[in-house]
Amino acid sequence: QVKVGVINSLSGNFAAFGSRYNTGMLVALEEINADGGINGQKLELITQDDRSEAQSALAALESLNKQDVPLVIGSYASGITGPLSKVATRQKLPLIVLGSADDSITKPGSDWVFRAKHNSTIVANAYFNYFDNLRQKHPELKKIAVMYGNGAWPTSVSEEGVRQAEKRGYEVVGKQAYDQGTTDFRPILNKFRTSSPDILLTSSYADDGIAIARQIKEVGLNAKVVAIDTASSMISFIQQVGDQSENIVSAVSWSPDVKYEGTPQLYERLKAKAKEEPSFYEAEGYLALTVAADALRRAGSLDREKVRDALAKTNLKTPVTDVTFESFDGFKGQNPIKSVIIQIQDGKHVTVFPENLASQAAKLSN
Amino acid sequence: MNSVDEVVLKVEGVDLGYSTLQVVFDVSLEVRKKELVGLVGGNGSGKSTILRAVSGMIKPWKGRILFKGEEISGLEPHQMAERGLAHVPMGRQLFPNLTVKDNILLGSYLPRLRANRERNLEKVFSLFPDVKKFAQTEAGALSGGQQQMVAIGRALMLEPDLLIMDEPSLGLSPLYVKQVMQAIRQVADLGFPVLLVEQNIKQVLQFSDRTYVLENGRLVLQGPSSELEGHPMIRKAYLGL
Amino acid sequence: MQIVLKADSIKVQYGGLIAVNDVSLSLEKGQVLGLIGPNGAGKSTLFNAITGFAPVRSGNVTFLGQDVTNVPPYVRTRSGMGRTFQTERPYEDLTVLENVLVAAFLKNPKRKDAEEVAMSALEKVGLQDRANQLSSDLNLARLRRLELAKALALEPKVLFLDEIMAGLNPPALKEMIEFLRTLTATGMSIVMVEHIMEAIIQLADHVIVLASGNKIAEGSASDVINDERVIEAYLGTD
Amino acid sequence: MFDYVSFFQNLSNGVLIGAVYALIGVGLTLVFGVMRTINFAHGDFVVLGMYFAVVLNGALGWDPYLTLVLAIPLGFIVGALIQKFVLTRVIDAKPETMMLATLGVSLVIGNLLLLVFGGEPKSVNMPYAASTLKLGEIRISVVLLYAGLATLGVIAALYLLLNKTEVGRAIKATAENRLGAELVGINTKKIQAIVFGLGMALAVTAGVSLIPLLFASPVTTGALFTLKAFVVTVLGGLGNIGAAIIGGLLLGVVEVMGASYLDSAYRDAYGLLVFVVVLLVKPEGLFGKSVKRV
Amino acid sequence: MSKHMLFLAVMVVLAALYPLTLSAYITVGISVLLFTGWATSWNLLGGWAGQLSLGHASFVGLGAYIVAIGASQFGFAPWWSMLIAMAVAGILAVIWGKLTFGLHGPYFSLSTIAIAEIMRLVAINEGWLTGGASGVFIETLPEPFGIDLFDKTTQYYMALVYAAITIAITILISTRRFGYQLKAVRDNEEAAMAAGIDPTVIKLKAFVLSGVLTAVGGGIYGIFLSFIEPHIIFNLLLSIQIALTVIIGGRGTIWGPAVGAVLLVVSGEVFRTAFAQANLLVYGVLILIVILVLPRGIVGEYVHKLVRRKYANRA
Ligand SMILES: Nc1ncnc2c1ncn2[C@@H]1O[C@H](COP(=O)(O)OP(=O)(O)OP(=O)(O)O)[C@@H](O)[C@H]1O
Ligand SMILES: Nc1ncnc2c1ncn2[C@@H]1O[C@H](COP(=O)(O)OP(=O)(O)OP(=O)(O)O)[C@@H](O)[C@H]1O
Ligand SMILES: [Mg+2]
Ligand SMILES: [Mg+2]
Repeated sequence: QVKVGVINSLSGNFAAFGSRYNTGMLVALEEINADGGINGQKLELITQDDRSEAQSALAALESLNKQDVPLVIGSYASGITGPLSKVATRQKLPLIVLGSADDSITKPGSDWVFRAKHNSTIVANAYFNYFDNLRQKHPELKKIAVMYGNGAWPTSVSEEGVRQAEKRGYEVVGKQAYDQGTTDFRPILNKFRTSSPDILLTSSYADDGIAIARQIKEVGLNAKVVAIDTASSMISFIQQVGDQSENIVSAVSWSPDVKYEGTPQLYERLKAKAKEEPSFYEAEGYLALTVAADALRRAGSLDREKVRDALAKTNLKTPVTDVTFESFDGFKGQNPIKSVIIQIQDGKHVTVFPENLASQAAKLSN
Repeated sequence: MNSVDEVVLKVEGVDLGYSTLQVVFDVSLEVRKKELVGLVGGNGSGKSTILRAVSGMIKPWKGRILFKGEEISGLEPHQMAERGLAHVPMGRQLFPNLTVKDNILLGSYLPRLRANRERNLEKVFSLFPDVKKFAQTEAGALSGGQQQMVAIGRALMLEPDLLIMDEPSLGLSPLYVKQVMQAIRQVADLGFPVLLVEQNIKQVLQFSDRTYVLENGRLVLQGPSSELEGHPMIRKAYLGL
Repeated sequence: MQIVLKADSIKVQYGGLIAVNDVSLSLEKGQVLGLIGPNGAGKSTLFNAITGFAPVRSGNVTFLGQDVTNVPPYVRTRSGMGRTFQTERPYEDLTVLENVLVAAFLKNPKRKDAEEVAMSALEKVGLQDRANQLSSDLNLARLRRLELAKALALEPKVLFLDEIMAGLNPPALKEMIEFLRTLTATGMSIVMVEHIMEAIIQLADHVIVLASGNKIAEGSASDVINDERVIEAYLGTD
Repeated sequence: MFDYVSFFQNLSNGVLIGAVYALIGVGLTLVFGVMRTINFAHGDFVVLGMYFAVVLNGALGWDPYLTLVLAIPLGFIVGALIQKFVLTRVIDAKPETMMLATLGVSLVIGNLLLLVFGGEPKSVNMPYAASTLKLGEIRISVVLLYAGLATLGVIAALYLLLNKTEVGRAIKATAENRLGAELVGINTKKIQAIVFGLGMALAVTAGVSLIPLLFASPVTTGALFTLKAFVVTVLGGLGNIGAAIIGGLLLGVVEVMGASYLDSAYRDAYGLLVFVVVLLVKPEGLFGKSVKRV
Repeated sequence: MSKHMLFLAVMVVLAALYPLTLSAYITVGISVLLFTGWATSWNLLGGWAGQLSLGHASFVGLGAYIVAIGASQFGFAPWWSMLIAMAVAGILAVIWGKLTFGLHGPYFSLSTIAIAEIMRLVAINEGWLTGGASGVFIETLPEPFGIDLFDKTTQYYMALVYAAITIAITILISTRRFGYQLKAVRDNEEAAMAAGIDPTVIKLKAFVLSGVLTAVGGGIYGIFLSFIEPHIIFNLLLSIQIALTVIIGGRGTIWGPAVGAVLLVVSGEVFRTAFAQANLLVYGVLILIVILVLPRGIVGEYVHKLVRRKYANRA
């Protein structure tokens, strides 16, 4: 059989994400083996926990390297994936990025590191393509305020967002960072309220989003478009925030109603495995392993160099997204994925942009 | 009342020590009602250790300790206090950030003592007028000697069936030493039995009814204090005569 | 005779309480100054003020001709003061020898020399058998002696002793008095606070009596113990 | 021109957030006062309270505030048991040892929650979560107001307990000198269990009161609350119950004002800076005191 | 040469053979050595001088950042950066110590958390200085004598030398005047003053030594990760882990930190592979058990028993 190494955060701070990625990979694994595995050989995962720590991730990589895996998939946080990508490159061991979306992982990138999911530049662009699209019907959308947690991902999305806003002729009326773990956003939101932005773009981790949504309402900030990146894409967000979650948008790499071939079936399988409503995290896990299996099949060998070459030539359609690895804008080994915008409508996530993938029309908050 | 009832404290052949080090060997002693009993001996002979065992801070290795007829080995200090034992330890063990008054009032913490709290407080104040002067001061700010008085006062608040004291005169000025010893005698005369550890053997022999003499963890002499005063060994070894 | 220590009108105040009020003293080389008085009279406080551990409101301390009033305690130690504390302060996690070693290092930076000094200090107080025991395992009387050994190992010019005789039985007391005599014979001066009058009478060249922070009498031991005020405030009548 | 409306808006927010901080801090300060140890698991206790409300709300539809009826006694019992069976073993060791033991408790609680409930943040959806009271142009969060009232109630109750009851006396005595307390008949082990139980009950109360507004994550949220609690209690003076209020309010106002008028990215730093400055000027905290003698 | 030095020499020789025999676990070996070095450095302040710092991740971060920024922005060789890091760490320790040594017990510990948190916020928010939230990559390093510094075996030997130096310094201090001055200040500041010791100066020396040595380990850590991010490195948890390593091993002992590092890192690694999701739970339980059963730490309890036994035999 063929063994693939996985480094994932199953315990520690990022365990919530780790277990979702794991679910997605398990679904992909079953699918791949049902389809005859890798050219007739059964695919197996050697999964190692990194305790949400960089040292442990490196220890895991070392041990996987010694087990002669043809490639490794991992991990979630950029602080962990960054060191992994460096060492993998040195060991000439192909690495498929599992969760990390930070630009720096594939920019400048390396010959051995591949990312099928989005990065912060792509996501920021997705938001602004969406806003531009809305603006065609609602030219009054002009003023934008940006709030973000000071982690790597929210910061880079927001900084790229501000660049895009200026380039595309929006008026940035506020840009405020907060320390991860803050629970009181009223000072920022109150400040924003005085300049009455039309668009509120907040980028946060899952936890903060719940409190932010409640406090937006509480302080009486009436933006017409409210984006709460990532956090609002979770089902639990709708459950916990309730009515105030209505019309909030987020960019994601995948959503259950996005119009790719096989998406509905994938949704069902993910849901069955997760025993709850799946999110894009599960889908990204699925994506990473699917990409790996495709490359292994085409390489026809477990030789790392050959696997690397096969990965570089990937041209794959999946129920999550289309995948090719390209060099552009300083990126390398990056899939120029089309991120989608999902909106909460009537207590459900629906895809509203880009229009060719959308299932519903976008709505304004006010 | 039979004679067994008369015995308040009975220590029967105890061995005591710390971790692996034995310091007291096969000591037996007793204290009866209305008695003031002295326990004397050289530095490090194990006097404090015996008191600690009586009040439950350490457990005997061997032997029994009976308090009012009840076997008490294994009880905690607070259980001993409930049963009517008051211990004035060396080092006083006051509550430094509480006022002197609160320190003394805590002596009548146990429910059965609360009714007489105010009356007992007045008694203590009349015994130690200085303490009254500092009633509202934090105990930690008092001088060493003043603290000693507070500690004795607190113990008296317990209306104890037995009072055990570890060198109560330590650090007291001569005037107070006399006062404290007289007070202890008074307390004993009131019917509170007292087991008193002191360095000042002259004082002990003068004020107490009976005395035990300890040497290197073993009892070497015991008897009525008046008899011991003239004992040649006492005169030589402890009075330096 | 050479005056080693002089204190002029020392005043120490804690909040509203004047613990030491306008007390002066002086001490000659090789002499013993006794400090007595009722509990809370301010003896330890005066002691602390001179050695730098209590804040001085007004007045001056002169030590070996230098004004040390505003000098931190460790500097006073380096210039020749050695003291004990009324409530003993061992370094609990160190052995008895190591406790003394800390002090011995002051004048002897080399471990070997320091160890010799420390050992001889322990011998002087009769703790040599306990050298390798943890100081937290000592009983009170031995801790007292350890305090003294620590002060001796500093090889001080003036030794400040706060009630080191408390809790000693008569033979031990006698020994201690003898020992302090041998120290003064070598030219060391001593300031001692003591409630044990026997010791004061036998040792002190000069006695100062404090009550409520004020100096109420001074003079030779025999003068003082016959002083009316002292008897009333301190000694009591038989 | 100075914007008074937003100033008072921020001030009132700061005060209310401060009350929440005080509520989180008061249990920590109580435990410190008696045990002389910093409880690193305090924030995790707050989170336990949150999960308790989430679970009861999910299973039985109870309003979080109603769950307090069960949460407080339960918290007390669990706290007392932790003291009795775990911490009491190191009570005689150095304070740091006990501190590290509470850290172990914290690791265990956080990871147990993670195993049982998964890592997703949990919250409850209450209709009043985002509702406000309007005073002129100033909006006041209803949930924060509830939490503020809870703080007042809790601190008043604690004050009475500590100063007007025999248990309170016994707690103070145990805090000062355990052997001394034993000698007057106080069962100090029991008192310590009571105090730790109280500390935990207070933490749980804070968690339950906050869940309509915030969220609970198993590992991360606890650490954040613990840190806030540290700052609050040290600002006021460790072991001083009333001062926890002042410490909390001060921290709340400083943070909100700093975030509003300076840079919100440094919000936590303002609180910490004030904390360091207070310590430098008054090493025992604003209201701390200790008698020291040589 | 003392018997501790001899033992250290033997241990270093054995450790030097490790990459040859257990080549699949070099990363774990590096972690053990780095934690040994950090914990031993922490011990100088926390164990010997009794100042329980919960902010030592600041020094790790400082070392790592200076080496990383030096390499990525200015092309400095790591050894020069390391010297700069040592100087900066020393200055930081002096300022930090001057500010906080008036504080005692828990107040000191909490103040170190506060200062470390402030430094974390600065590292995150001052992107011009630190690369901000997204962190810094070390892309290239010089190759002195053809030695590849990115090579894990090379890093292992760097960490070994580092850990050995920290232990050697501790051994030297332990029998000398400075060591006793530290312990005296820890056990009783007033008594120490009465022995002519200026507690502030002694504590400052300990803080500087401890901070500088920790920063050196931080520099190696930076090379080891070759990518550093403020959230990962300026982390309260790392500070706590360093303190925990010492307390588990034995405060104020020579070998305690190393024993603690071996136990915690190796058990962490074993649990990671054996218990998956529950591994941190098991780890927490292990820590609790060790603390409850051996409150002085593993080596601490042993040394304590040894002193007691020696005396019992003589008495
Ligand atoms: N906590 C302890 N741990 C170990 N040994 C101890 C402890 N306390 C006392 N000892 C030892 O027990 C012996 C007896 O001590 P104890 O205090 O009972 O004597 P004592 O008769 O009260 O002496 P003193 O008159 O000096 O107070 C001494 O050798 C002492 O060193
Ligand atoms: N740090 C302090 N804060 C407040 N008051 C103090 C302090 N130190 C001493 N005092 C007060 O100063 C007075 C003098 O105390 P001091 O300790 O000097 O007495 P003393 O003469 O040494 O008595 P003793 O013989 O009992 O030791 C006492 O009333 C005491 O309460
Ligand atoms: Mg004794
Ligand atoms: Mg005194």
